[in-house]
Amino acid sequence: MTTARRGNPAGDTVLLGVAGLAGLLLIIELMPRLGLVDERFLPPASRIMAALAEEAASGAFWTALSDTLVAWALGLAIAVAAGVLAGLVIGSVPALRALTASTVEFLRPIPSVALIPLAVLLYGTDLGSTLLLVCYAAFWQVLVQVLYGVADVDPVAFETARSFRFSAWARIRHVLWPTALPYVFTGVRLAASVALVLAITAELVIGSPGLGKEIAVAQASEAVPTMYALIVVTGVLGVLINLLARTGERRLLAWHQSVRGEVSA
Amino acid sequence: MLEVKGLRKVYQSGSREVEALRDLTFTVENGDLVCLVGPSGCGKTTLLRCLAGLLAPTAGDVRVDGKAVDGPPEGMAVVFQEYGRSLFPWMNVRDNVELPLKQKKVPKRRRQELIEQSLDAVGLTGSAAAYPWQLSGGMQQRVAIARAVAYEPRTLLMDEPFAAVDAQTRADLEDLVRELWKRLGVTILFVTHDIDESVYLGQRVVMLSSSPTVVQDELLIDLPADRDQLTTRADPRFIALRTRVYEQIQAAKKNAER
Amino acid sequence: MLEVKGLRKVYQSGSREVEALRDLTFTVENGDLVCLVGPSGCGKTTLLRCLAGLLAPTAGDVRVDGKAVDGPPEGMAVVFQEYGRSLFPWMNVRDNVELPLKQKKVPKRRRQELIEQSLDAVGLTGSAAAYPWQLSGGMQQRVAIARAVAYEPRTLLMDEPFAAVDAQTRADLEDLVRELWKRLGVTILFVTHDIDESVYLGQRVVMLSSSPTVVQDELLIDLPADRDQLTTRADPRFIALRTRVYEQIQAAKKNAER
Amino acid sequence: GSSGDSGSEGGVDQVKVGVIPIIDVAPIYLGQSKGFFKNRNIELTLEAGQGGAAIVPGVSNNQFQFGFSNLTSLMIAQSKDIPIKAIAAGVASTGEAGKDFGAVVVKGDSAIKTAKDLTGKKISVNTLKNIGDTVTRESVRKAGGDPASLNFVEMGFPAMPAALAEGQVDAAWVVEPQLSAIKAAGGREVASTYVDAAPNLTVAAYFTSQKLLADDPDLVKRFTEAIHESLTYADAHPDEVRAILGTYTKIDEKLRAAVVLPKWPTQINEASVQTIADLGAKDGIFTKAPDLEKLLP
Amino acid sequence: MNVLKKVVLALALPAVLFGAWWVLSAGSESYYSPPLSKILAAFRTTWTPTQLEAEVLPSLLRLFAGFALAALIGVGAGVAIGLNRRLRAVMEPVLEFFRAIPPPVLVPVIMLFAGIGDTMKVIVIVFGCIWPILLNTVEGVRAVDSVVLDTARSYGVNGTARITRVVLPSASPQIAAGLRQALSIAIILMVISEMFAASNGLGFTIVQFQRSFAIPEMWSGIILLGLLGFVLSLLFRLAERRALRWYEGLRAAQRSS
Ligand SMILES: Nc1ncnc2c1ncn2[C@@H]1O[C@H](COP(=O)(O)OP(=O)(O)OP(=O)(O)O)[C@@H](O)[C@H]1O
Ligand SMILES: Nc1ncnc2c1ncn2[C@@H]1O[C@H](COP(=O)(O)OP(=O)(O)OP(=O)(O)O)[C@@H](O)[C@H]1O
Ligand SMILES: [Mg+2]
Ligand SMILES: [Mg+2]
Repeated sequence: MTTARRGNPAGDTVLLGVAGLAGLLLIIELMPRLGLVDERFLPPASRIMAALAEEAASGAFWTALSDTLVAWALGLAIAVAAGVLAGLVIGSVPALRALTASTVEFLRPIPSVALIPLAVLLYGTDLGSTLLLVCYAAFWQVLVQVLYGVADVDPVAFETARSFRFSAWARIRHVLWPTALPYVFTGVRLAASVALVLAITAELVIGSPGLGKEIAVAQASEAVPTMYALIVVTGVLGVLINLLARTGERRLLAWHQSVRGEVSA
Repeated sequence: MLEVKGLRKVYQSGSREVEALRDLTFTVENGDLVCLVGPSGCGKTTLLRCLAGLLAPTAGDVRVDGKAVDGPPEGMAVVFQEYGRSLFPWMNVRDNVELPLKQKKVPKRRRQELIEQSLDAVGLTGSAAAYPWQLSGGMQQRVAIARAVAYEPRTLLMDEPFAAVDAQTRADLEDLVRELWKRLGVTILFVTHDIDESVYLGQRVVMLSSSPTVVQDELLIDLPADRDQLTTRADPRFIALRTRVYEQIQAAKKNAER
Repeated sequence: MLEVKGLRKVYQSGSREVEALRDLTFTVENGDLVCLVGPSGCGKTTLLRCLAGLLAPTAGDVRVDGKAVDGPPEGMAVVFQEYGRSLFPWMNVRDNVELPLKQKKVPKRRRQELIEQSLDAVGLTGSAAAYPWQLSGGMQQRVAIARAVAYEPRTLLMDEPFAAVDAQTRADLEDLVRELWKRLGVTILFVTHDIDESVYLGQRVVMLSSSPTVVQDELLIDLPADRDQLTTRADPRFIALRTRVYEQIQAAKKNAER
Repeated sequence: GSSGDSGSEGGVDQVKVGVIPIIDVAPIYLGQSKGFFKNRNIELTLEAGQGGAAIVPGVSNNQFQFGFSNLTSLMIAQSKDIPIKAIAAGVASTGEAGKDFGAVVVKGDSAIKTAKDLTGKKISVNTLKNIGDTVTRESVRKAGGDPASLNFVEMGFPAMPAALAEGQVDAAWVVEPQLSAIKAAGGREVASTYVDAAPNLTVAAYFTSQKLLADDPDLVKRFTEAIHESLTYADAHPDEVRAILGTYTKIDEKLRAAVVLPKWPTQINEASVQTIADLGAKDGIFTKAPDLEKLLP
Repeated sequence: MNVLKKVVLALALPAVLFGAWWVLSAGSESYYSPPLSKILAAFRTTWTPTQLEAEVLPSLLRLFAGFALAALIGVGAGVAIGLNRRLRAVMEPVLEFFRAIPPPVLVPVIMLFAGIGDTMKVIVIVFGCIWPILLNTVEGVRAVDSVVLDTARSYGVNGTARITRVVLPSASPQIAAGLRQALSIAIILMVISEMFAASNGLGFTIVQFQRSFAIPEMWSGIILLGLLGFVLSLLFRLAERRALRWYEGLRAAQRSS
């Protein structure tokens, strides 16, 4: 039922979201306090926050954070550009799609972590090896979403474009791309967090500088609250990245059912 | 010129096989305005899609200006029956109309003119900034018509383009089509299930039988070239012609039922 | 009984604000068959969606059987104008018709009966196993009608249900609606833009003005209850009534243009 | 990378060393801060890697000029003919039972009292088929238990305190700082595995590639000297070691004061390495016996 | 004929790529990229049937359990979240929070609650691969056509029927996209989960090979992983074809030109 909407919907959403996060914090605070878990291994939220404040006061933390963000942003940008391009091309040429399908399926499940020796071999512990892993993992997320998106194009819309003799490029630009856009958005959101996960994992495992390495050091140093504090930072990064993606989505997909439905139904 | 010779189309999806068109042959001369009538599901849309180069026939020959059709021919515009899905929901009305013109590389100034004129002609001047899904069904259909009109095609295929508009608007649009046809000398193939409309609009009416679909009959509409809603529709000749079409369609239906 | 009192609906999306309905008041008694006519884009679909409880009015009151509408009322069936989108593409024709019956907990045997009867009535006996997207536009629209008919509603709302079907089928379906109405005593609100159709079908015709939309006029159709396509349409009273409706609508349009 | 060429630029060599940021490598950090490398015209960059799996390929591919790894990993690599060469000891056992930097621990209330009781139990090690299971087996063997019956599971050292406390493993083979943390929480040491395995066991070593050794023996020589100096200095100044830990790890002050520091001799105890190699061969860690001649300096 | 063509198409590119690999690596001296011939030889000796049963079967069982669980939870929660704007507003930041945390760092936490057995590994798989399913379900549910929803409502199709007969089928193409993404992530996580407290499994074996510098064997494991992914995705494709016949028909119906 379409009830008249009260208040500012955007503000509403933010408020509810903050409430959700507050609930999570409360659970983490209460679990060790009530003795559900040993607080040596999962300290209460307040102690994690204290450790976080301590970290935030150190310069090393901010350097690590920016290292991670640079690796993430670069890797994601490359993966999204390559994924969208490859997806549109492969998706709109059926022969290409048939030809590449098996290879895509073969390469996709190869875990980035299995590529670590290769990455180290090529780039040592430089940014390059993190980037390689990030790009490899994020690329497939985008590619597959774009392929599904392209397949979802409305035949009538597509034929309209064909009948007006749109060039191949115009068909992609004006019909395939807008249709695939919602899928691309989901793909980018998936890829953004996979890229973050991989950036941190790579730092964790290879030891290139960044939050992941800090987490590894904290773990190895038996500094449990600090480790959780750093994990919280990665989570918060994820929330912020999603917020960014959502804002972009609301602007670019105002015409789409999923967004306009928010308003009218 | 549109030539259709021995056209046959069988849809096959899984085990289900539908012979939508059995054997169609007819011609539309350059500058003609031909109406196509036939019962629901007889294959009118299928025929149009074959002509527009959007569907490969199972057998037979389709030519536009002497060239075999193997993709959408140049200078052709199509108004689809599924008007709602043929508009791009991510563009507003103006952009929907403008995009094909851009594709045709019409200069900017001229584009503005064409968009304004065509939206005006279908009575949507005020809605240029709206998105298709903010419009009523009839308004959407009129956007699709405006888009085709603005394109200034040499050949225009229209698939039940007035199904969703009210009687008055419909009459206006009918006159718009005839005026356009006379002014620009376009070739028009107009699919409708409204018999009066087909007689009022066309120079010729092609009647299709129900499936298995063949051309049931063709009728030359020998009404004066200047037609108007009141006098033409009251003309005894008009009434005779419409009765004739009606009878043929009834006969086609009977045939099918037997 | 359907009661609409002071109904107002304003669409708001971003900065665009459209007053689709300004102030509507009318009633449809139980067992009535009322036709609603009005120019394209005047708000007929909007009104129907408010009645069906699918859209909350901006102001005013909508009641079905005395109860304020705040969700789809029981025993009501709607035939949507967007027939293509209202069928579920993942179900074949039979399942599309059957699903609402299952929801109503109609026993299996009876369901089969209802499905067969209704598909028969719209002339789609052979297409029960086809998917909607394998059907022509007109056939899809008939599936939507069959679904509503099989549902045996107490109230039936139909939004331009015959827009995509050919003249002959349309005549048949018009008679089907009247027969159904007489046999089952349902309350029907029928939206159309075809003036002849509104007069032929209705007991009463409600005419809407163009936007800002109000009730322009109401007309009692004092034709005999037994109507048939040939004699009724030739009846001078019929012609007088249709002229009356036509004039009102013209007047409404003029008003709007001024 | 540009750092890949170890050629001198203005007499200073850019050197990258792959290390694991744990207590064991404190001397190189200390040496760096003391200027032992600068003195020898070496500009040192320490890159943190996680275990031999990441560092050995880096060194053999000249991404790192030197690396730090435990000797079992180095022997495995050597047995696969990867051309590496140990140049200096990395870290060694203290040789005192109960006061070493690595041990097998159990929960305070565990029924396991001695290494013999470990028979048939579930024991966590950081890496399977590596030095951890070799030395633990040896402890059990020496105590008269059945080394073949041990049930090893692999998990990172940081996860072990929790796993032990939650009873997910019966015993854990850990090193500092986890060892002190577990003991502080009531855990009990049941075997000083390094001590049991061999006297004054050399656990890890610094190494380089055969190629660098051939191409730039002078650099290797200077680096080795600097490392030796660092090791000696660290061994003699435990307080400075505890202080430098605060810079590259996050071990808090209390724990830093409590941890048992290892020994940092300069020479690799070849006999102990041979023992480990033999034990490893017995347990099937090597497919081919490592050639210690080729590996050790 | 048709099948033959499909098989040829599917094999053409892999054949070319493998050929290129063979040629390029033939004279390789590097320890880390040995000649393909050596890798294939290692493949034959390493992956014997007994070895497959001992290492791959347990992995597969965990993989299936994790994937099935993720599908169940992901679709269930996705429908609820997609349908309810408020729930979505509350849950989204929390979910995004967890989504951004790398599974490897969460393993210790999961171990706190689930121990170190198969349960832990299954949870790790679920935790990593649920996101594409959840996200796609949410988006798919949000995008259900308004006319479809109105139709369902006005005919009293609500409750479970609304979800199972209308919302889910309508969102199913997008859910399928999510499931497909999740499948390959599940394989990746199968490997990652076996890096912790494992004693058997494909991922475990590959990591062991890597650690013991058995490089050709490691590459053969990676190839096996790729093959596994390929076969699983083929099976998935078959299932998808069946379940989404209407959708493919709908799209193909008008693309026959
Ligand atoms: N994609 C398809 N797959 C299978 N059958 C189809 C398909 N499209 C159309 N048909 C069948 O072909 C026949 C002709 O369909 P078509 O859409 O051409 O009819 P039409 O004359 O345009 O009807 P209407 O006036 O109702 O729009 C119908 O029987 C329909 O069921
Ligand atoms: N979702 C929407 N957002 C904004 N404006 C809308 C929306 N839906 C309808 N409108 C506007 O409301 C007015 C009435 O639309 P409605 O669909 O009710 O007309 P209608 O009488 O059914 O027309 P038709 O006969 O052409 O179907 C139109 O001006 C339309 O542009
Ligand atoms: Mg049609
Ligand atoms: Mg309408």
